[in-house]
Parts: sequence; C-alpha cells; structure tokens
Amino acid sequence: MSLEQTLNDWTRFRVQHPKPGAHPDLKWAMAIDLDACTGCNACVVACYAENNLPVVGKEKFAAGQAMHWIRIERYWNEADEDAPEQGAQFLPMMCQQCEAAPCETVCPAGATNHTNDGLNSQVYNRCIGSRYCSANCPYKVRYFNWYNYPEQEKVWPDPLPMQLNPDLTVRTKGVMEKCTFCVQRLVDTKDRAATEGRPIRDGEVLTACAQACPTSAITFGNLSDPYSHVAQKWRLQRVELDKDKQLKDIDGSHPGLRGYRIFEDLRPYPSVMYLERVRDSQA
Amino acid sequence: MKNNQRRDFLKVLGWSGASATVGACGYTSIDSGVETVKSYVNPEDFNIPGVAVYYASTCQQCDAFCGIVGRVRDGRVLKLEGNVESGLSGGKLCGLGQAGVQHHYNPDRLRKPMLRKDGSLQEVSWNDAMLALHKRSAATKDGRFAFLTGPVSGHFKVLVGNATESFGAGSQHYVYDPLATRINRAAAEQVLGSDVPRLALDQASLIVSFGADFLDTWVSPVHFAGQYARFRKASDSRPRGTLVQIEPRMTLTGANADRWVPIRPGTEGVLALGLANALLAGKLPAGGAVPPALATAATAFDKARVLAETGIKEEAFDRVVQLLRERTPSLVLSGPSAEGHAHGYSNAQAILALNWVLGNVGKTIFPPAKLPFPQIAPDSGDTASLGKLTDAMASGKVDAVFVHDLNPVFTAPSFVKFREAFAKVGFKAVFAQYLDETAREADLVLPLDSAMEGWGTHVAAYQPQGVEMTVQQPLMERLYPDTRGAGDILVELLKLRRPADYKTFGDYYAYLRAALGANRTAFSNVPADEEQFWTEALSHGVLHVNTAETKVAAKPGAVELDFAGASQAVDARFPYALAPVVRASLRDGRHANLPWMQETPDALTTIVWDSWAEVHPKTAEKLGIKDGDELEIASANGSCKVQAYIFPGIHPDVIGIPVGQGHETLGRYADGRGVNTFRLLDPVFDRKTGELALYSTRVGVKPTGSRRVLVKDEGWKSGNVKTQSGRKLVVTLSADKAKLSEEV
Amino acid sequence: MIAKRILGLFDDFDRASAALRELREASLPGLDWNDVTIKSPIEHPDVEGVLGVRSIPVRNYTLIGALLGGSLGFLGIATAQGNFFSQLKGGKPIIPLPPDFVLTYEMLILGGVYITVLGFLICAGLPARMKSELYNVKVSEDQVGVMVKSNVHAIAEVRRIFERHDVLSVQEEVAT
Amino acid sequence: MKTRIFGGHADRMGLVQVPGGWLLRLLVAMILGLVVGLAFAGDKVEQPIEFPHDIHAGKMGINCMYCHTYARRSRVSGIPPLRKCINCHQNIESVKDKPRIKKLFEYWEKQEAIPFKKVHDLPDFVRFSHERHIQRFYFELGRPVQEVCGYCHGNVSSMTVDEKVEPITMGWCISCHQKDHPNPTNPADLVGMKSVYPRMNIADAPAQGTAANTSHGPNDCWQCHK
Amino acid sequence: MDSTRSHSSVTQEKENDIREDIAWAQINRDVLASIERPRATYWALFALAFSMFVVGVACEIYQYNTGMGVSGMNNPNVWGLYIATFIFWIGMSHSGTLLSAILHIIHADWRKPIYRFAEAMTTFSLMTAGLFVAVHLGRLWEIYYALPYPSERWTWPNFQSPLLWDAMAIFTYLSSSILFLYVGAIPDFAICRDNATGWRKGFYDTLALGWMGTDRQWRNFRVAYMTIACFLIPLAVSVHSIVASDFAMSQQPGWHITSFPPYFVAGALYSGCAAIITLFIVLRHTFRFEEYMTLPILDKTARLTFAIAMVWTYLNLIEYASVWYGSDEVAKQTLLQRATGPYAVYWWAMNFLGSVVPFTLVFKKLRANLTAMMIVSLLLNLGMWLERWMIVTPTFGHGYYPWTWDHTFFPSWVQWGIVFGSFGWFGMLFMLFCKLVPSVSMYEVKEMVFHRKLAKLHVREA
Repeated sequence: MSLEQTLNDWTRFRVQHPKPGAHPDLKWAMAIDLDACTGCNACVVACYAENNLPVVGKEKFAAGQAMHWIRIERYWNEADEDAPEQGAQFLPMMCQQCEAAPCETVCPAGATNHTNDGLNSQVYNRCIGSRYCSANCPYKVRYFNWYNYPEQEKVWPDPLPMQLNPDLTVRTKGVMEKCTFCVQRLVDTKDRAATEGRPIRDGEVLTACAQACPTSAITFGNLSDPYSHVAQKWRLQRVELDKDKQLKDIDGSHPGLRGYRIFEDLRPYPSVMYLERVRDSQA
Repeated sequence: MKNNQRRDFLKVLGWSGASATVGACGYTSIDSGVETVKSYVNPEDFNIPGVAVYYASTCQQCDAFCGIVGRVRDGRVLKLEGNVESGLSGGKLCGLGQAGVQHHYNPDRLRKPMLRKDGSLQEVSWNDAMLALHKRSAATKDGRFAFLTGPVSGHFKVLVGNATESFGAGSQHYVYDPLATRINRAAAEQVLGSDVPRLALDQASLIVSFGADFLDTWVSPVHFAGQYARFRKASDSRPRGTLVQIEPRMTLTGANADRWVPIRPGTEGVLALGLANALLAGKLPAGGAVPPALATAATAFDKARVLAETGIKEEAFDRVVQLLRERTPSLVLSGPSAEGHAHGYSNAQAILALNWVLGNVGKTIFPPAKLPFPQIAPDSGDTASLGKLTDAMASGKVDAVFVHDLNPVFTAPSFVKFREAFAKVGFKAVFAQYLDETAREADLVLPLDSAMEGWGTHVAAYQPQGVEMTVQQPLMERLYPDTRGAGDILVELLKLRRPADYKTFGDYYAYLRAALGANRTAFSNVPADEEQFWTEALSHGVLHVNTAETKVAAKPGAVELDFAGASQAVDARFPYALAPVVRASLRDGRHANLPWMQETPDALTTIVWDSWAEVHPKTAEKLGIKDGDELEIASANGSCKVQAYIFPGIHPDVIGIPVGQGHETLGRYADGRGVNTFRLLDPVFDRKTGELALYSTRVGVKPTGSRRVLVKDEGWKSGNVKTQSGRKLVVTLSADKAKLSEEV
Repeated sequence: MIAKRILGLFDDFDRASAALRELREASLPGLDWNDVTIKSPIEHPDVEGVLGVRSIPVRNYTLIGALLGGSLGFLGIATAQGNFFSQLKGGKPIIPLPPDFVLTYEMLILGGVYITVLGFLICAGLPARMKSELYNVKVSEDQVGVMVKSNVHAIAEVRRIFERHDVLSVQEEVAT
Repeated sequence: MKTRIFGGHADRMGLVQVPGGWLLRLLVAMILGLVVGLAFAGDKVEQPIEFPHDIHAGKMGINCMYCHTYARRSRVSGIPPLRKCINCHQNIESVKDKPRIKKLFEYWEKQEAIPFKKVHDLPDFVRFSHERHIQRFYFELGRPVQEVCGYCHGNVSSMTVDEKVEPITMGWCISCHQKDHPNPTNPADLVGMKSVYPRMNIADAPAQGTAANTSHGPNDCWQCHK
Repeated sequence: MDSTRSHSSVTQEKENDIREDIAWAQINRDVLASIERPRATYWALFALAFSMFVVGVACEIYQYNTGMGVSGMNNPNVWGLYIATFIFWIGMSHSGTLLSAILHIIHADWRKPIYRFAEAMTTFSLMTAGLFVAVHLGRLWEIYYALPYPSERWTWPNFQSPLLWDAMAIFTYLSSSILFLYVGAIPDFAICRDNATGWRKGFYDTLALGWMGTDRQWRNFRVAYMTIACFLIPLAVSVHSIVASDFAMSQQPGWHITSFPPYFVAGALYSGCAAIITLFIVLRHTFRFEEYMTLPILDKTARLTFAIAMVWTYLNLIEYASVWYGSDEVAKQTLLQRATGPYAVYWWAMNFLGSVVPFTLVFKKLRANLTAMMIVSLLLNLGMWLERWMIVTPTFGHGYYPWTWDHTFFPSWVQWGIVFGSFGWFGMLFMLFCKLVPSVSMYEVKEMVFHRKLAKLHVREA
C-alpha cells in the first residue's frame, strides 16, 4: 500500500490495452478454420475430459444450466426452411480470451484478470458469484456452477473421480468458470521451457480441443512468435490483434481473405480468429 | 506373476496432494498433518509423482481401431489422445474414442462373475465361474456350440477360433455387427475387385457420396476426417475439393457438403444409372471405362424417369452431371442409406460402377494391401449371421453359446425373436462389461476388463497404407480384482480343454507376447532382439506388417443389377420411410451408458439425453406437428412414442429416428432413455447378401397429443430453424473467391 | 459573590422577546449578555433580532470533512489499485480515473456528512448533562424559556423584568 | 514472525508512507497475526517414523535433493521411495537396531510405503512447482540448497520431524514474488525465463527479466491458481 | 399556546393542510399516543410482515444450501428477480430524500408532518435492497472478497466494477440517511424523554443527547440539518445513477443506453412517491393521524406523484424512441422482443400501470378518496416493479448472441419467496420504527402551525 510507489509508477499504471507489442514474448491465440470444422463434437468431449466439466444431466440441461466450455453451434441459412442445400453452419464457440475483455472490468472481487501471456484468467477461489462477468460477456461463454455438482449433485459417482484431472480444481457451487485455453497445459509447458532454458516451441503445447480435432480445424499457438503456425495464419489473413477493423473489412480489394473475429465492432479484441467457411457456388 | 511385477508402476498412487480433490474450491484444509503422502516403494525411474506418462494402446470404441495414447499420472489414466504413429488416427481422436475412459471408470461396470442359481444371477468367485464355464460348456455335444462375437481380428480372433473348434466340427463362430457394411463390401468386391478398397479422398477434386457418412460413422471416420481436411485445402496441383452428398436424411457429412441433395430413399441406384446414362452420352473423362452390363442397363434410365423416381430437382441432376464431367479425379461413394434395401446390393454396384466410368480407379481408389496372415485378418461381421444363429438356437441345434461384448437382445429387431431363441440354449455364457439386456438372460456372466486394462492386438478392416497392427496394453492396473480380459478367459479355458497346446502360456499376455515375438520378422523395421522388439512394440503401439503391394484391377467387374420392387406401391398405413439414424456417439447403443456421450449434443439437432423423430417442416405442417409433440411411430413390426423435432435436413417422405437409446438395463445413464429403433425394423433383406435392409422400414406417424420440451442446446423454445439472425458469426465465402492454395 | 441562574417560562415568543428587549436596555451591571439563553420548543423565528448575532461554526467542519473524505478516498483507492499486484483488467489502466472519480465523489459526501454531524454535536454542546442547568419539560411542549446566569442582584432585577412581562413560572438556582 | 514480515517487506508494503498508515499497519498486523496463529494450529505432526532431519541434513549434511529427488523434476518434491532409505541403511550396521530403523525395515519387508503425514499442505486450488523454484535459485543462481529450500521450509537441519515455520499465505508468497531477484547469468536461462516471466502487462516494467538484471516472480493469477 | 387565546376566528377561505389553531400540547399528546397505543391494526400488520419475512428466510436458507440453481436462473439469464427487486428497493428509498431534503431546502412546509416516515422508508428500503445483493451472490460466504480491507492475501476488490461503486454509494447513502433521520429527530426525542416513563425514559434520554432547545442548539441544528440535506440530494441522485450504470456501463443491448441514469432516478422518485401514498394511508389509519396527515397533504403528494409519473413516462418513451430511431439493430431487436416475446404481457402491463394509471390522479375526487388512492398507489408500485424486471430479464433472454436465445426462464418459487419475504422484512422494520420513534415530527408540525399563523397575521396587518 505504498503511496510513493503508486506515484513513481504512475505512467505505468496509466497504460491501456490493446496496444502493439503488449505481449513481446508470449501471447496465446487461436485460428479456427470453419471450412475444416465438421461439427463432430470431438473438441467438446476432449474439453469435458481435460477440464473436469460436470455432466449436469437432462433436467439441468433442460433448465439451460449445461457446463460445456466449448459448444458447437449449428445454424441454418434463412433460406433453408425447405432443404438446406449448402448444409449446416457449424461454429465452435469458446471463451475468446479478449485483449480488452468486458468481463474483467466488472468483476467486483477482481477474480478475472488479463494475464501476461494474453489470457483472460478466472480465479475460481476468488469468485464470489455475482455473475456480472457473464452478464457482460457478448459471447455468453461463461458458465456458472448453479449447484454443488461434485458433492451434493454427485455427478462423479465412484470410480469416476479417478478420471479427474489433478492439474486443475473441481469447481464447487457458486463460482463462474469458462474456457481457459487449457491453462494447466500452458503453465506446465512454460515451466519446462524455462527449466530447459529455451523459448516455447511451436506445437509443443496444444489445447485439448486443438489436439483432438480430427480435421485440425483449430490451430493454437504463440502469436508473438512470428514463425508459429497460428501467427502465420493471422498474418496471412491480415488480422491484427490490436485493431478493431481488419484490412478485409476496410475495402473489398482483398476478396481472398477469410480471417475475421466475431463482434469485433464491440472492441473486445478477441484472441480467436475464425476463417470463413467456404462453399462451392457451382455445386 | 512376472507381468504384474513388471507393470507395478500402473498401481494407483495415493498421492492425495496431487489428485484433484472433488469440490476443492477453497474448502480444503491447509492444516499440517491432515493429508497423507505416500511414495512408491520401488519406483521405475521414468515414473515421477506429479508428472504424466503416456502409453500407447488401441481404441476399441468402434472397429476402426485407431491407435491411441493414454495420459497416465500417479497410476491413473486421465485422458486419451490419438497416437501420432498410427496412420489411422494420425494423432487425432473422435469424441467417442475419448470417452473410452468412461467405459473404464464407469460406475455400472460388472465387478464380479455371476452365475445363474435357481433362476437368478448370483455373484460367485472367479474360480467357480471358470469351473462352471468349463464344466457346462464341456457338456455340449460335438458341434453344438456357438460363439457370438462382434467384429474381431488379431490374436483374439485366433483364440476364439481355436476355442470354437475345440468344441468339435460344426461348432460355429458367428460374427455379428448390427450396423455392418457387408452389402457395401460385397458390391465393392464385385465391382472394384476388393471389399475394402483404399480411398484417397485427398486426391479427389470431387466427392459424390450416396449417404456414406465418412466424417462421422462410416468405416474409419477419424482417418477420413483427416483426409477430408486435406481434400478441402487447395494446392497448386489440385483445387479445393467439392463434396456432393445425396441421401434421404442429412448426415454430418451431408451437413458439410457443398451441395446436399435429398433423395427418395431407395432410388439411389436409379440416380446412379441415370448419371451413368448422362455421362455415357458424352465423352468420358480420361481413363473412363464401362463395366459390362452397365451401359445397357443405364440406357433405360433417361433423365425424365430418373427425376420422376428419385424426386430430385432437375437443376441438381444437371449440376451433378456437369461436376462429374469437369472435376477429375472424382470419387463416388455408396453408403448405408443407399444400401439398406432389398435391392441395396444393386444400388451399391450401380453407384460404385460410376468410379470406372469416371476413371477414378487407380486415381482415388486403390486395392488395399493384403495381410499375409488370414487367421488374424479382421472379420467385420454382418447381420445375416444373427439370423443364422437365431435359427440354429430356435431349432435347438445349439447346446452352449458364448457371447462376447455384444448385446444382441437389444440390437436384434423384434421380428427376429432373438430373446426367445436365446432362452432355448442350454448354457449361455456372456462376457460383458455391463449387466446389459443380453447378460441378464445368461446363465453365466463373466465381467470383462475395460479396454484400459487388457491386452490385445487389432487389425482394422480399413487400412490407409500397408497393414498396421495396433497393440493394446493396460494403461492402469485393474480397478476390480475380479475382472478378466476375454483373451485371459479363453486362454484359461483352452488350458483346460487343450492342455497340450496351451499349458505353456500363463495368461493371454504371455500368449500374445510369445506369438508376436515368434513372428517379429513379419513386421517391418523392428529390432531383431526379442526383448527390445517387445519394448518398442509397446512404446510405439503400432506394428507395420510386411505386405506385398497389390495391383489395381485391370478392368471393371460386371455389375448384376436387379431393381425388382425398387419402387413398390406405398402401403397407406405406413406412408413414411424410416431412417434409423446412426449417431457417432452411441453407435449401436453400446455406448449409451457414457455420460459424456449422452450430454454432448447431437451435431445436427443439438438434442441431448434422448431420442427424437426428425420431421421435415412441410410434413410437420401437413400433420400439424409442432416441435416437441409426442408422436406414435408405428411400423408393421412395432411402434414407439417419441417427440418430434422439426428438421429441414430430411426428405419430406422420411422420418428419422436415432438408434442406440431405449435401453431397459445397461446402466444408470442409459436406462429408460428414448426408444430402441431396432425394434421397429421390417423384415426386409438384401436379395444378394441376405443382409438386413436397415433403410426399408415403412412407418406411420400420428401425434398422441401430449407435448414435452425437447432438451437441446440450441434452446428448447426454438422449434423452427435456428439462424444467425443477422449476426456475423459464421461467414461463408464462395470457393471461387477463396485463395486457399496461398494459405498455410 | 454567588452566581445564580434564573429560568423564566413565557407563553409565547412575543412575550419572551419583549422581556429580553427590556432586559437588554436595562443593561444590568454584571450581566454578561452571552449568559442569556433562550429555550424553546421550536426555533425562535427572529432570535438574531433579540439575542444579537452569535457564531455558527458548523460550516467549517463540513468543508474540512468533505475535503478530507475526497482526498483520502482517491489516494487510498489509487494506492490500493497500484499495489493490487497490478492486474490489468479489460485493457483499462491499472488506475482508471473515471471509476476512481465516482468513488471519490461518494467519499467526499461521506466525509462531509459524517464530519458535519460531528461538528453539530460539538458546536451544539451535545451530548449535554442536563443536571447542570435549569430545565423545564414545558420547554419541549409549548412554552418559551429565557435563562439568565449572573450575580444575585442582577438576577433579582431580571426576575422583576420577567414578571413585568407576565411570566408563567420562574425557577432559580445557584450556579455551580 | 510479524516483525520478520514487516521488517522484511516494509519496503514493498511501505505502510509507513500512507497517511494514517499506522492504522492500516495495525489492521494488517492484526489480520496477519490471526492467520499466522491459524497456520500454526496443530503444528507438531505425528509421523509414523520420527524422521530426524537434523541428523541427515544437519549432522551428515546430505543434500536435500538426494532424498527429495523429485523436487527438481516435478511440481511435487515427493517423499523418497522406501528403496532409497534401505539402500543406505542396509549397510549402516551401527544404527540397525534402533527402533526407528527396525520400523523402517518392517515396512520394507511388507513392501509397503510409509504413510507420512503432509506438513506443508497447500489448498488444492494452488499450483506450486518445486521444480521452478529449485531451478531458479539453486541451479540458475547457484544459491546453497538449504537456503533455497529454507525460503519456505525454514531451517530443516535443526528439526527432527519437519515443522511449518512460515505462514504459507498468499500475501506471504506475493511478498517474495514482488521482490527483485537477481537474474541468472547464463543467457540460455534468461531466454527460458521469458516464457514464465513475460514482461509485465502494465507497460515496460523495468524489473521484468529482460530489461534490468533483476526480476520479479511471475504475477499472473493463473501462475499459482488452478 | 392555548387555543382560546389564539386567533381561531380566522375564516378559512380554503381547506388548510393542517388546523392552525391546534394546540402544541395537543400535538405532543397525539403523537406520543401513537407510540404508546396504536390501533390493533398495528399488531395485525406487524404479525403479517413478520410471517412474510419468515417465508423469505426459509427460501434463502434452502437456496444457500442447495445453490443458486434453485432460483431457476440459467446461463444466459444469470440475473433475475433479485437484481430487479434490488433496483426497486433502491428506488423506493429516493422519495424519502425528496420529501425530507429537497422539499426542506425549498421550504415547502407541507412536508413536515409526513417527511419523518418517508425518511424512515428511505433507510429501511435501503436495508432491504442491501439484502438482495447478498441473496444474489453465488458464494455469499465469500462476500468479504468484495470489501476493501488490507488482508493477508494482499489483494483488493476491483474498484473498476460498478458493483463496487454501488456498494460504496449505498453505504454512504444508508449511513447518511440514518444520521439525517436521527439528527432530525433529536428534538422529538427530547419531547419523548420529557414525557416518557419506565424503560422508555432511559431509552429516549440517551437518544435525546440532553437536548434542551437552547438557542445555541437550535442555531447549529438548523445549519447542520440544512447542510446534510444539501449533501443528500446529489447523493441520492448519484446512488441511482450508479445503479443505472451497473447496466448502462455493460455491453448488453437494451442496457447500453445513455438515458439510463436519469431514467432510473425518475423511476426511483416515482415508485417512492407511490409508496409514500400507500404508507401515508396506512399510518394515518393505524396511528390515528387524521389531524396531521390530512387530505390536502395527500392531495399535494398525489399531484407531485403525477408530475413525476409524467417525467418517467417521458424518459421511458425517450428510451424507446432513441433505440428505435438509432441504428443499433441489436438493441432494436431486444426492444421488439420485449414487446412481442415471452415477456410481452409483463412489458405491456408495465407501460400501462406506469403511464396510464397515474392519470387517475388527475381527478380531485379520487385524490381525496383514500381507498382509491390506496389502490392506485399499489398499482403504480407494481408497475414500477415490473419496469425493473423488464429491464433486467428480457435482455438476457435476447442479447447479442443468438445461440443462447430461447433459454428464457421464469423465476422459481424460491425467487418469488425471497422477493415476497423482502416486503415482510421492510414492513417489519418500518412498523418497529413507528413504534419507537415519533413518525410525525412534532417540533416541525409546531413550526408549521406557528409560521402559517404568523403569515396569516402579516397578511391581515398589511
């Protein structure tokens, strides 16, 4: 509680995000190719397995209290009432790890913050369950523990608890949770890199969803590493983290570009870039 | 036993500090001396508390047999991933595969052998169980023994074979798969010269699939999905591939197609011939050849007739013809919805024959490598075998039957009367993980190890390159002392029946290791030393069998077309065709007790924990059905009550109901959920192969008047088609604009 | 010489103020005007006119309180933010001004109100020990009291003046 | 204990400078006092074997990591496997008949692990990596091992059974993570550090690894909260 | 002053707010009587309130043990009646300040007989609102994480969160109103002290702080009282605009609206005034206050209410208009959804009760009719409660993200139970207050009577 320190560091404390070079060394990001995504749900199951997600059961699912951190959304064309001739539109939606996350500012307890490697951290134990973050999340990807699933609802009857991943907690009633980009994997990898005295290699760590995806539609990696696969994808699509309008939107002069981020106009600066789904108009 | 000593590190470690305490959010004591920490007594040096180790094994959720690795930490298997060394999984894994751990940790698993004493099943010691198995089965007279299994391969198949024949000539090993692709194999054998040809989706620039759901449920989904990803990417040599899906009910593959064409069920063959006809009219693509009898047969199917019979739009027909002409090489696939008819064999042939016409054989279709050891070659099974067995049992020709890891009582259509026939058998032993419908009927139930506990070798029917044999090894010590691997049971049985040949083997592991070690020269680039070979086999999890590359068939095999009754008159009581929808998550229903599989929404309807009836909006309008209305769906052989889901991706004359639900007794997550669609099936069989025709059941629909909310992720209120309502969520780009070849 | 206190109760303000006016003109020796007090059920409408202007120091407390509350509020909050192991939130600065100003505003009012009340108690000499002074419950009902503290002679004179303005009742006591 | 906390970290807490700081200071003192009190509740732990750290670490001066061999490779330091104890003690005739050693061999006969009680127990939502701390301060900075372990475990070489001497509270962890620690001299180590200590997201904080020759501990919530 | 010698012969051209010839002693007697022997209605009301409160407590215990799920909320709809009712109660509190502070500094003396209970209403509705913050939390037992105090964790709450501003503002508002209420009541406590017997004597003696009505006390009292009043007005406004910014500062369509703060403040005053009318009638009957809470005063209050109702209506329509006229499609859809979606009924009811029903206040006859006023005021309050609900819930059901639409929810019985109980809690506290503290300010009524008489005299002399 040092007044002196506060005044000394004043300039530092006044800096805003997003700003170029905010993450010089490490910034986790994703690129999701909607043309490759087949909506097969492998990522969803992988997430359940990796992140100790409770299976809430039919009744609670009906009440809208499902706990899937990543969900596959299925949309039809307006014209599809008769027969969806161009198939369905699948969209894997998880926490977008925004650079300027609307959820962070509103949490009264400061349970959700922006981390150095560009994630939107959720500290379960600090959460008091005001649910303001979820209210303010435009993607509605935050999930609240409406019940005490592990103990009172008994969603893990023996011996199922043996499958629980020891690297992260099993959340209890009254806390908010969301996709973490499998932070437990990231932290382990960071530690390994530090111990071995080397930067993190591209592809060294994947989120559970990216690892499972049979069509490799999900690319995950370090955006600050110019040679990483994900960084190349972003660059190729001319999508920049700290812009709320990408080259693609500015003028029609780049028809080939597929990269876009959802709700960019709300300026949350998401860390997930989607690649437009492609359909053959001659077919 | 040496084996157990060796795998001591799979013991569960009571490392309370490192294990996720249930409900551990701010409520764990941090007082000293409350928790206990233990360490191994004699640890392997690669095994560090708090650090995960990965072991290679084989996924057994379906018979694609993908290679997997299991993440093991402190002696507990936590998660399954694809094994990058397996050409089948390519390091990827589908949702069903990942849920394998839930079979392992399933709370409803059988934990002790059960023997029927005075009418009811009672737990017995393992010795008594084995004794009973031996004694009771030994009582059978020669040749009156039957062994019913699902698709088998590898050394387990050998054991089953030996066990069966040890009961004397005439004893039968029946291989039954409720969702077998037998018709397809037969047709492929006939037309393309090999029953499971190797497909190169990623080489094709056009795929026309007649209901082959290769992304979700067909043959080897994970592998095909990988190929599909490359197929969608453009390269300098090849444009982005275009996918056309023709089927009565939209599959996941159809949902990803550039063009989805709903077709009247059963008329796929007609369309295929119509296409052939149209193609033959013009100049064929390079390498095009015409199978004998196709040309003549095709001429009868002019455009007008085809459109009339198939009910597809003229524009769609022309598009497909044009695409087939322009985009080469292409690939034409035939799937269950085209094959599940009395004339399914003919449909499949007509469809596959197109590949010759388009000159795809040798470009996108190759003969598979032949496995030099027929005794371990995969037997994928069929549905006809169930009929044969049932007849045999009904006519009292069977004294003893073993059923391994199958649930025929559940999957058999009602008209088969399997349950009754099964009851007639004197001694019924069931090897099962759950006390399911079949196990309840048995005299002896032997609890099986889970796939994470047992040993085995597997050879998948579909092989991407060469032939790979995937090794299955325990990822964890047995959860329950009284379960055994099916292999162990058979070895033990054979030791009693054929002491001379089997006394040397301690258990299945010993047998397996000896067998593989002896033939290690049969595998490519493996170390000569036996011990080393074994270690490597386990660490890689995949063995490549030396094979001789086979040649492409020079010329097409003749097609035998027989469309009798293809367009029979519709029975007024049953105006609609039933499409039994196969869900990748439940398959034939054996996975219905996996909570993850029940809770993950169905890809297209987003419905969870339930069965439903898919009704086309128009049909719904006609019948005055709203989303969630309960319908009574009746076929000539059965009926069920199920809620309606208004679904645009289905032909108006078709009602789709998923299979796999409706268990009476399997486990807490499955029991009493939804309906068992198998029960409705009509006794229609493919004329050539005698396979059950899954897609030719006719049903009548009538609302019962009651209405309940359908539980689905898209929101239970939205009965009608859900759109993006103006948001920019999924953006679609026209292929000609995209510059995919420039992307990384 | 002994000091005494006298309290006269009048029926209404007119009589009370008349009495006071005369008392003032009389300007009795040894009578300090500051020792003249009015006790009334409601505030005397033109008390200044009668007693002359007396200081009301409460306002100063208010000023100090508001300033203190505001400044301490801002500094405290900014310091806490700067030392909350600086976690960035929503891309906003670690010490964001708009929210801090909102909070400062509240703290300013808080300080203002609290210190004002404190000031009121101090200036009004509350809480007071009633035993020390003459008091009559009628004051809290409907009568106006005038209390004077002075030496005996003066008190006697005051008493006369009171009676001239038909006082209802008079109490005397020796001032300690 | 309190004095150490304040004495040690007043520079960071700097309670002194705040107007009315004494009040805050009093409050903190009270709360810390309470917590420390709680942390010490039930201190002396009953262990199945009264393992004498003072003899092994003190008299013999054995490196902590000889027994706690996992500390440098895993997040958990681990109780040494029973085999390790036996390896030495089967050759030390002098103490063979001591009751403790007898007990030890009994366990060995049964091939069963000794159920030691946990002394430094963290709540399950905390992820603490022994590996990183050992690597950072023992291997990279070359500080003496007993000092490095001592940061959290106190002077073990003076105890028989291990005791908890630090209040393992969040504030206590932060008090050290906030400090400027000298950076390793080996450039490779600096490269590696970048991944765990990315520059602080509030502009270019001087004390973040690369710039100056000192660096804070990681300040992400998710570095320790899981 | 004894009525005989007072100028009672003054002919009254129009009905007065209060009888000017009423004896001051009489005022004391009447009000003190209210404290000692109210009608039996009082006890009935108290019992009712208490039992309602018990129901609420039971529901909360159940929810606390089982989890928020029992409230029937779900993942898009994370806020429900709790927040809506929270705003409602905050709103209620404002009219108290309006009467006691605003009308005080503009010297509208007709407020004097009724401001005391209004101010009490402020305090207690704030206390009730505070409860809902707690009830709403998923982990009530961790609420101290949101309090700014130096802890062994070395962490602080997030001062950027509007919720924290809320906490701060409400705390300030609550404590200030309590002080205001108390300071204003000191002279009356003195009166009670002078008349009370038994335990009451000691009680009021402590509260009165030895007030003797000396000129010095009165002088400082006047200034202090006025100063606090001046503080209270901006405070009250800030409190509700901060509550509004809980919504306006968020991203949700239908919330992210500039006109929210004034809109909320207007709504607050509106519901508050309506509540005052209700309580006015209740107290008038329960404590036999016909002399003081007179129809003319009720009439004035009603007219004030009508005026504010019109302000609210205006702002309400402005909000719709700005959304409609603006080019934010999403917000537009949300508005449409409210008017046509699953909540249409409540939305239209809200608009009807809020904007149409107040027109009944136009008629003098109705304004003079207690029963009618009772019904109308209750209707208005219902309308304002619905307004709050319509602000909170439909937005969640139809926000930016279409996938989470259609997860509409209806509050479970637990939520209703707790909302129900909150009224009990409020009623209980309020009734308790009226029994212990003079709910009509005696000294100020005296002032009122006195000054009005003076005014009359001047008129005559002139």
